[in-house]
Amino acid sequence: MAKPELKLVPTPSDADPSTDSPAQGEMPFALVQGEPVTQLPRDLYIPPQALEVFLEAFEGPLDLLLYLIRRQNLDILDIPLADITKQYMTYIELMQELQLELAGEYMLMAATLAEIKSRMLLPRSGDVISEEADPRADLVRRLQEYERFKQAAESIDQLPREERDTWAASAATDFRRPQSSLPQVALQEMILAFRDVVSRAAMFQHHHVQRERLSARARMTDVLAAVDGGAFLDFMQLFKPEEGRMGVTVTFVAILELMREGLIEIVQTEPYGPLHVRAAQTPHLRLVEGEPADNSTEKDS
Amino acid sequence: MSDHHIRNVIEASLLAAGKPMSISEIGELFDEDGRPDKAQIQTALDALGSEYGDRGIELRETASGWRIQIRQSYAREISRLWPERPQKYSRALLETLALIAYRQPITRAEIESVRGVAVNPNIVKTLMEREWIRVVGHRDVPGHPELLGTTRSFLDYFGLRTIDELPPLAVIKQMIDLNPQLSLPVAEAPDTDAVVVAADTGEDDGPA
Amino acid sequence: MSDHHIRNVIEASLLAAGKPMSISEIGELFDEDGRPDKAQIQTALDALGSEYGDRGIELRETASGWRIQIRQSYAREISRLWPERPQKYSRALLETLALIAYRQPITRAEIESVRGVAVNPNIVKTLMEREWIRVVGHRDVPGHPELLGTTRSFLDYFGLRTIDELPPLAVIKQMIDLNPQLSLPVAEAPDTDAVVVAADTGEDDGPA
Repeated sequence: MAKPELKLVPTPSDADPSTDSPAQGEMPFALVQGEPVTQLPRDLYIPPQALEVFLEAFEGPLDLLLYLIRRQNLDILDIPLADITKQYMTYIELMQELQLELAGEYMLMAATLAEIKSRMLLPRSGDVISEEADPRADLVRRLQEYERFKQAAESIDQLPREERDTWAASAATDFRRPQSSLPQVALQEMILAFRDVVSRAAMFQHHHVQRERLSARARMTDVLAAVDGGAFLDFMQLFKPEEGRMGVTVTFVAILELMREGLIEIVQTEPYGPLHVRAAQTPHLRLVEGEPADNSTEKDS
Repeated sequence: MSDHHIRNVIEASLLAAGKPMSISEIGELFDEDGRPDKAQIQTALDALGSEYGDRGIELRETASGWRIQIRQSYAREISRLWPERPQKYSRALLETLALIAYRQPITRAEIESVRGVAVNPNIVKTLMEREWIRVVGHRDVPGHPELLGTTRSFLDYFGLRTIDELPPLAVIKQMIDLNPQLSLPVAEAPDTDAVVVAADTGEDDGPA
Repeated sequence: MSDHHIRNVIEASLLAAGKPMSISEIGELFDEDGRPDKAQIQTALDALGSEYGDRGIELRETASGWRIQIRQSYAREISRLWPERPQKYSRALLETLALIAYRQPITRAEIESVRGVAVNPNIVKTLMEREWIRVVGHRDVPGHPELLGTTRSFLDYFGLRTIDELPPLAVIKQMIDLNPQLSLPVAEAPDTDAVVVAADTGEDDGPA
């Protein structure tokens, strides 16, 4: 229970003791910390700074109503509607005075109470009454239903639970868990993935379709790897005569392409002297042509 | 396979796993040519549970299987292992959880109609993140609202084997039939009238 | 404080803590007005260790304190708790790898522009850790993005001598053609190798 301490809010002396004194004042209406309390609070005055806390402790209008009923130890089936409505309205007014943001649910409940009250004040003919339920019936049903789950929530909170009442027991394992093996990939899988990505891309990029030779691309990677260290490399070292004419051509095309993309630099210190290649050091080189999108003029239409 | 070996494998596996294990999961740990059957494992579990009788640990069956856990009577000492206090859950969260647990499957709107207040989305989020509740379907009404239900983790966390082990819901007090009095003008005695509630007594009093 | 209680608190705390505990850490768990001294705790630890003599667990002292661990002789059974699951790489990873293989050297931005989605850094990391790809340089554009290429390990793994042994694009185009759903734009240019890459070089093709 979240609110027992609030029953102990002292009645301030400036409150008028004659107001809001419920008719059930004679009977013991609550147990507070084990002590029977036989006197109702004189009114509903709560220090403003406490009210906000007080109201936040309620889970809604049903909860507030239940509190008002339980505080007087009343049977839920036998609500003194006039009193309860009055008290409820007093809380609503307090909330409004304090300009607390009043949840719509509270106002709805106030309206419901007012409606029930007015219906009960209206005289009705006997045959209508026999068909119509007591106007409080639906409210009582809702209150009872809510109270069941309020109690259920408390029961759940009492259940022994992990991390509060019990903990999982575990022991260390010294031996290594079996190393989960790295995923295996079949070449076919990768090719299928490429097929998919290519065809997918083709669907929204109709142009840019052009011929491409794989080997020059791969050779570009090889050349870049060879000059990876940043030092100059003899141009001739990039070529492998044993690859034959085609291989040499491919390497040459790759070098040209890398130069075009500004990825490598070729330096010749004197005319007809040896050529040296290194990875591009100067970012400003061929800045524009290196852009992927600049090749449109060279594309097939 | 000796009973002794079966017991030791069970104890070691439950402690190594640190979470509940079903009997068949336990069985699969044994070498194939010496695998005890379920009855043998159950016997060994019972024996192990008795051995723990006077210890700080206990063997417990929850929704996901058997686990070894700290006995509640040692919670005071063991909780000192962690300086921070265990999380306390708000009443709003517990009430929402209770409605989902006892009334599942249930929509947010149905929770609202019982609690009288809107369901706080953060509460549902927290319960989902804790894996205590999940969406179990959609109600076949306009908008197809989500139906919420509890999970196995929820049962494990609260040490329950099934949802039926939740504490029973309070029984709604039988309404006294006071129809004769209602024929009197109600306004004359508004404070003393008993209330007649129709058609609510056949309701379920426990979790489904 | 009975020896029995001391033993139970020690056992429960070592099993709940999930880490080794020193004797003084254990001592602090007890209520102040019943706290055993270090000698008592040591005695209880020794007794507990003996009790575990023929069990699947054992008590061990490590650098940071005492812990209960699974006995090595049960490693075979207990290892089965963590079955070796054949893992699979995601579609996104395979596509990224394929693009790097076929279009190298290639930047992340270029991969993105083909795949239409951002490159997941974990994918690149996984491929690097697997030593299938590496940074082969930087493109000379603002930001100097890394250029990715495949490695020798990649070739070895897939049984290729050179990258040229990857199926030529024409073959892949045929594969696309054979799949009616995927053939739309490619079918219009059946005599070209249909590869779509924003950063295409425009070089002449030749026999692969």
